[in-house]
Amino acid sequence: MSIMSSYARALAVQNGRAQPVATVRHLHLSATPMVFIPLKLAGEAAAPLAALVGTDPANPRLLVVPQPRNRDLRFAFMAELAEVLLPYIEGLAGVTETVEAKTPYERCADAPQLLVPNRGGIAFTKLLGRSTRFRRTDGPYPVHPSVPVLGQWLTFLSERAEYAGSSALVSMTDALALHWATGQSSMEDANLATQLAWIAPPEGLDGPEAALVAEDPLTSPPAGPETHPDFDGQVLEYAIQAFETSGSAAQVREALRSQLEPTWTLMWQGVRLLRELPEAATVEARWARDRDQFTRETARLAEGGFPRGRVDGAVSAAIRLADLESALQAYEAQRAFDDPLVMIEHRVAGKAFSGEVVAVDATRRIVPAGKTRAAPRPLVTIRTSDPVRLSPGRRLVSSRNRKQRTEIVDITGDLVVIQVNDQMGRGATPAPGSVPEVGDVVCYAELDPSGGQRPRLPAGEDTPWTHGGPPEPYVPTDEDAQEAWS
Amino acid sequence: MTRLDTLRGPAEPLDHNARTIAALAVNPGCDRRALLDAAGVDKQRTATHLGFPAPFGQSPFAITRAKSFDALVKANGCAHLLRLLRSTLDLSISEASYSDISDVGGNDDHQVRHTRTRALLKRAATDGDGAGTLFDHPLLKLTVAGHEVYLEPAVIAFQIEGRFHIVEIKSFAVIDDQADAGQVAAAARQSAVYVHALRALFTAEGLDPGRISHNVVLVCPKDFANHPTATLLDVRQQLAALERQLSRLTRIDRILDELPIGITFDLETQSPDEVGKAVATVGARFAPECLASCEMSLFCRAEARDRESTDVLGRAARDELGGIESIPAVLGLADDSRPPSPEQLEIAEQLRYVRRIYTEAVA
Amino acid sequence: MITLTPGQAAAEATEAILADFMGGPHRGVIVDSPPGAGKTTLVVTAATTLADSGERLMIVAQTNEQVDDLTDKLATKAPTLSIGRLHSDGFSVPSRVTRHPGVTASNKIDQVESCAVVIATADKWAYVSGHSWSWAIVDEAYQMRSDKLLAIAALFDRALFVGDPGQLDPFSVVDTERWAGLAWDPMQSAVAVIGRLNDLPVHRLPVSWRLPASAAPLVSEAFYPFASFRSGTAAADRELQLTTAGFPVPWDRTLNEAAATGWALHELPSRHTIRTDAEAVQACAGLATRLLQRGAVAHDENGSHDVGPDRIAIGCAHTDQVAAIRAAGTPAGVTVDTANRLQGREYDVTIVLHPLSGRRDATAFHLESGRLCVLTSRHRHACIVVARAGIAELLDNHPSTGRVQLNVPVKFPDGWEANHAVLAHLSNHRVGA
Amino acid sequence: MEASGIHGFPVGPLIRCGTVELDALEKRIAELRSEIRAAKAAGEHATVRSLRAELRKTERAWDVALEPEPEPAKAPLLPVREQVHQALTLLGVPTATKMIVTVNEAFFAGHIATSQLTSLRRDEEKSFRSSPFARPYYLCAALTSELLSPARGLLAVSTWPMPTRIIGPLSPRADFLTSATRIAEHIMRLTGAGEDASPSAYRLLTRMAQNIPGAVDGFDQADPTQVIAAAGAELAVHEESDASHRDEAARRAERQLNEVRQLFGAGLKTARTA
Repeated sequence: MSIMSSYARALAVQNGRAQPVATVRHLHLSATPMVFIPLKLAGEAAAPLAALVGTDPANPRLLVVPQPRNRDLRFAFMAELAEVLLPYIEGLAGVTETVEAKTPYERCADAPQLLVPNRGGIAFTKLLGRSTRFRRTDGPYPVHPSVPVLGQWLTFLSERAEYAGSSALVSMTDALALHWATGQSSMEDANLATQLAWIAPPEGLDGPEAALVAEDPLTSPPAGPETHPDFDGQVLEYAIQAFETSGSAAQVREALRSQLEPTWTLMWQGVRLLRELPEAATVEARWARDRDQFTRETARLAEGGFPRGRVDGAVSAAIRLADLESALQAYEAQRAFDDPLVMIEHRVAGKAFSGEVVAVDATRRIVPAGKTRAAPRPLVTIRTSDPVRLSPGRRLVSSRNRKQRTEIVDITGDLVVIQVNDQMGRGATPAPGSVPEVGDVVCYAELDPSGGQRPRLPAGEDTPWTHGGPPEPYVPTDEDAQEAWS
Repeated sequence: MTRLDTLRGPAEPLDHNARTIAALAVNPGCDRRALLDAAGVDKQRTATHLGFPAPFGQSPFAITRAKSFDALVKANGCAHLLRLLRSTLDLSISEASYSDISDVGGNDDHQVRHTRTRALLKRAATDGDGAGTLFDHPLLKLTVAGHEVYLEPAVIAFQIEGRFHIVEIKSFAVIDDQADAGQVAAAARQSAVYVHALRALFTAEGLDPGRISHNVVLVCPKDFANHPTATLLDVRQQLAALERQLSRLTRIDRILDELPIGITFDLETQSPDEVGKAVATVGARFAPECLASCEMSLFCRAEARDRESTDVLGRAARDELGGIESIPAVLGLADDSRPPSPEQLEIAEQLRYVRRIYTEAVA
Repeated sequence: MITLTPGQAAAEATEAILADFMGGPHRGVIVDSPPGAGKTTLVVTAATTLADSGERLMIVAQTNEQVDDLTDKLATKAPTLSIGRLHSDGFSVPSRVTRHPGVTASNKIDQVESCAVVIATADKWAYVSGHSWSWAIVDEAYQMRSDKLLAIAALFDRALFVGDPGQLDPFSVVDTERWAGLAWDPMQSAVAVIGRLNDLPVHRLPVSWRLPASAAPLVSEAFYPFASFRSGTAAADRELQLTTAGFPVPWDRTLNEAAATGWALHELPSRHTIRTDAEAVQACAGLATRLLQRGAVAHDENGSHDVGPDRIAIGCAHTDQVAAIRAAGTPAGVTVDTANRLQGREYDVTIVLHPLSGRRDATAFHLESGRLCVLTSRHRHACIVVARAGIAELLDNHPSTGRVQLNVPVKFPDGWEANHAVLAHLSNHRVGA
Repeated sequence: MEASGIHGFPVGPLIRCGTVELDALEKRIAELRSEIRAAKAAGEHATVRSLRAELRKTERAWDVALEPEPEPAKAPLLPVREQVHQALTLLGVPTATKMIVTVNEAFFAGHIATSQLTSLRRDEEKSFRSSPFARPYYLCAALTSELLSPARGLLAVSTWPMPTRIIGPLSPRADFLTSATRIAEHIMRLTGAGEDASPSAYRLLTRMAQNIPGAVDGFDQADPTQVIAAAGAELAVHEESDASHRDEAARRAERQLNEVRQLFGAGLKTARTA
């Protein structure tokens, strides 16, 4: 949130329609995304109730648990979900490409993309993964062999979703909020129906009118995973009773279909809206990271990898934190350099500025700190009307060369002087084009798209005494597998 | 008849419980909510009367689940609970006594139960060992805004070596030792109400209120099973907030003083329009967060939308817009169609700048 | 109980810490040090004591500035000690460090390894491997994130962790609850993790030598409710004298109040503003200017000196406020910075832009008790708080609906309560503008 | 997914009627429900009432259309009160209805719905009042030790000694330990006789054992001997204090209460005046 997005929200109220806060699409959108709308039973931790799932807008598959308190039926549901998801995921693992690197390696040409309606959908996907990945296919409470495999994949996808810029498991409301500011609060934007009403109101209605209509649970049932309490009390309870007495799941199916289908339509409307935006420059590179991770997970599972433990150990937690921070830092920077509308946030905050180059001292050479020989360190003076809140010494990156390191030397009035530190070739003077020229319009920001470095950490088995010493290596136990699921 | 009774009309005042008292801390800046609560007005009914029924409710599945989990924990002489207390608080094997105060010999009158609660707890506190371990459904009393209210008890009081704890049974799951932070926070606020009330009872009986622990025993289902697990929950911060909120309830008088004479929210005699006008005379402090917790929230939101208030955009947005109250004012300052007052000069300059670069970038 | 003088109490505490560290059975000893309680003195004493007995020692601090300060002090106290100042490539070591003949500065561990004491930032230490020390001192350990300690913990056998528990917690840009409740949650401070996973003795320094008698009780009560401390000086030991008389205008009245009592609340009319509230910013800069114009002289236990610009700091919550105050005519030489960057610093007079001034709603950021604690505990003589009226109401209206995670120790003090405590005290020193 | 019955009876043959008719009814039911919700939201109470009536009618028609096969004749061998008596005799202590149902299912393959037990105590009291001691036993109340009032939710047998039917502060725990012991003993009796107890009997014992210190290891199935030893050890701790409490109250009950009240408990008034 910033004054820019708040201004855009105010503008949306005035115009009766959501306003753009991005000019390009900042996430990858698969040609065949898997839309997954799960529902859970109220009051239970992770009792699946139903799901509408599929890659074809015209042909969703409805899965239900006619009596959600029955564990056998729940696992039957998970096995059926596996029937839909595993062929999709495993099919994508089959096609690989060779990545030209220092040591060339194979990478999956595509990776699964799951779209859920909201953050609740991501959290529930994670819970479903947690509750199934430890299950066994033998022993006291056996499940179908596909269930623990599905659990592993759902865990993988929900863990990917923690990384900024990953498109493996995406919440639609978050994806839309990244590109549009509505005239309602960000809290209300978590309601897919009202959010879309502001972004693309139906004919004859403006955003606020459409949003009011979309708030009616009769026309727009909740997008899950929670169902509406009135639906539970007035419809679902009877339908489940009917199943209990008759053994027919028909009423439950119809009831749940009525709750899921409107959201299904909204999900694909969201997909269409996002598709209309051109893809941002760095999306492909971030999707490649998703594909890398997908390739690794495929290999790990192929080698019979254990399900991920319940919690991270001290070292793996520290490594993950460093990776999450680096992913977030890189993503924020890339998004800003990809999109002038996003860069505004940083310009308003004084961490970035845009302006015209008014002077260049290209031949300047100095002896840098810690060095003995003089090296080219050109100075570039930029005139800007932005409220710059940076001080000399701060390191900046520009949109014209995201790898070049520069730092602020002086700020006087509306003139900012920066010094270019590298990426100028090996010669005594900067290579042509490596330094901006007078008249260029440039944008510099205190943002680092490279994501920074991860500190060296000990191996898990070398965890020092300060952090509790080496942990017991994780091996799945009977207890994990038998954990009653009632 | 007090001024508050007049406001409510002939309807019975709504009973307070730990949940409603804990809710005092949810939006303490809202005069409207404070007044309706103090008068015991049924906000749910009022909102429906006004045509803005509350946007939330409770699923019958959740209610059933909560009841059955509660019964499970207490079944067989609190067998699960004793196991948990033995492992988390080192309760000795010999401490296993259980007294149920949900009625007294078949009489469930509040006063009778409260008297019995006091007697049993006092005996347990003074007689020492063996004078009682578990007390189910203790009926506690609390002074709220000068009125004594009974707290419908959903907890167990528990004694170990002279220290008393509140045991709160909740049906949300604790998965890998973590639970939904919002639900835990709500449980902590409610437990704090009981801790506070129990301390008040001890003080009134001349006992040391410090013997009531600020560590509450939270009992929840573990992972995906029904198996109960216990976690200690430190509610000192919630207690401090509660005590401060209770001490502030006197400001109701200030709100009442500002009300027009003869105003009433009586649903029986007043039309929705009249009640709406009456409610509107008391200022609300709407924020989108209200939608999750206050029965009146949709009414207040509609009011804020009519006023084109920046409140509808959320607290953070309003702060970023320099505290300007209305959306037209924001946009008017941004496009220079509205002259800024002296105190708006800075925000106006920022808004003009934002508008300029935003328009450039969108174009 | 015999009442000890502050000096005796502090000496006793130091002695107990050193005995526990060097002779006790534990691999680690934690020392909680309130503001200005002689933390650096303790580190220097411990280092020289160890070096005197022929032990090799590594010292870890969190920023280059802290490392340089510590190196300078250590070398001043023990000129014959060989000290290695390990730094990163491209860093220029300031002259206050290089002027000491005992100090060797290098970016290569091999060049300084033979020194009796090697000192570097935690970040730099993380790149050292294949070396080890029997002893380590970790300074500002409460500011250190636990993953940073994880990266260097293999370098030492035993360590003394010294820091101020009341200051700002370490920070991550990532907002995740993934590790909530785990004892080794990497987003906690290093001290929190070692304390939860090891049964270590915790000592505390009982006397603040910085905070005057007017400030120590309030700061102790508001921010250190379970680890109280006292001032090392009596009220009569410190005096802030304004050598020229003021005018009966708010700025001067505020300065008079601060000089006379050690505190002043410069209160502007209630209003919701943007963060860089021009009036408040102007007041901060103006108060600093007037203070210099009126020729403040500080008298303390060490003598008297003029309060120059280098002895004055202006503190606030956000970087844009820093920029605005700097641009508003703040006299050259006066430090203007955020709470984060003022941690560990000391001035004669501080001027604080209250984090909640002009806000309509408080956020967790504004309420973080460490922020206010840092801002109100940097001064030796007086602290002036600039704020708009209405903060008490804002605090009362703050919804206490924060999220609660299981198995996460409750943090004390609660920011909300600490803010109320400070505000209640300041209301006795209010000067309306 | 094939629908599978959850009570063990097959589902297939139940759906025999014309699916067309069923579909139409289901569609109508769904329509009615949403109409009811809409009417409720609009506050049209009269419409809601008439719609509800129609909904109930349609639901009945749907039930009929399904033509469910009559449940296989699993006629209980014994009347309900005798099944309860059987379970209580096994347990030997005042017991809550839910536990009675579970024990009856686990050991006697019986079937009682909890709802069948709600009025049981009242019926027994009526019968006793009209002709005292006409039956060999009555299912009666357990009495609270202090007020001698009926203890909530517990059933007991009239032929038990008075102290057994008293519930003092330690009795819930002592009785739980006793019932665990009795269940374990019964399982051993069955295995000793060359039979074996049902899996649900073992599950019940294991669940109880998990709440008795030392009665079971981890997630294993409980061993009856170990349960008896562990429950006995804890029981020894409570026994004396519990028994003295119960004996004292029993003496008081026998002294103060008439025959009906000795079995079915004193009201608050009686206890106070007593």
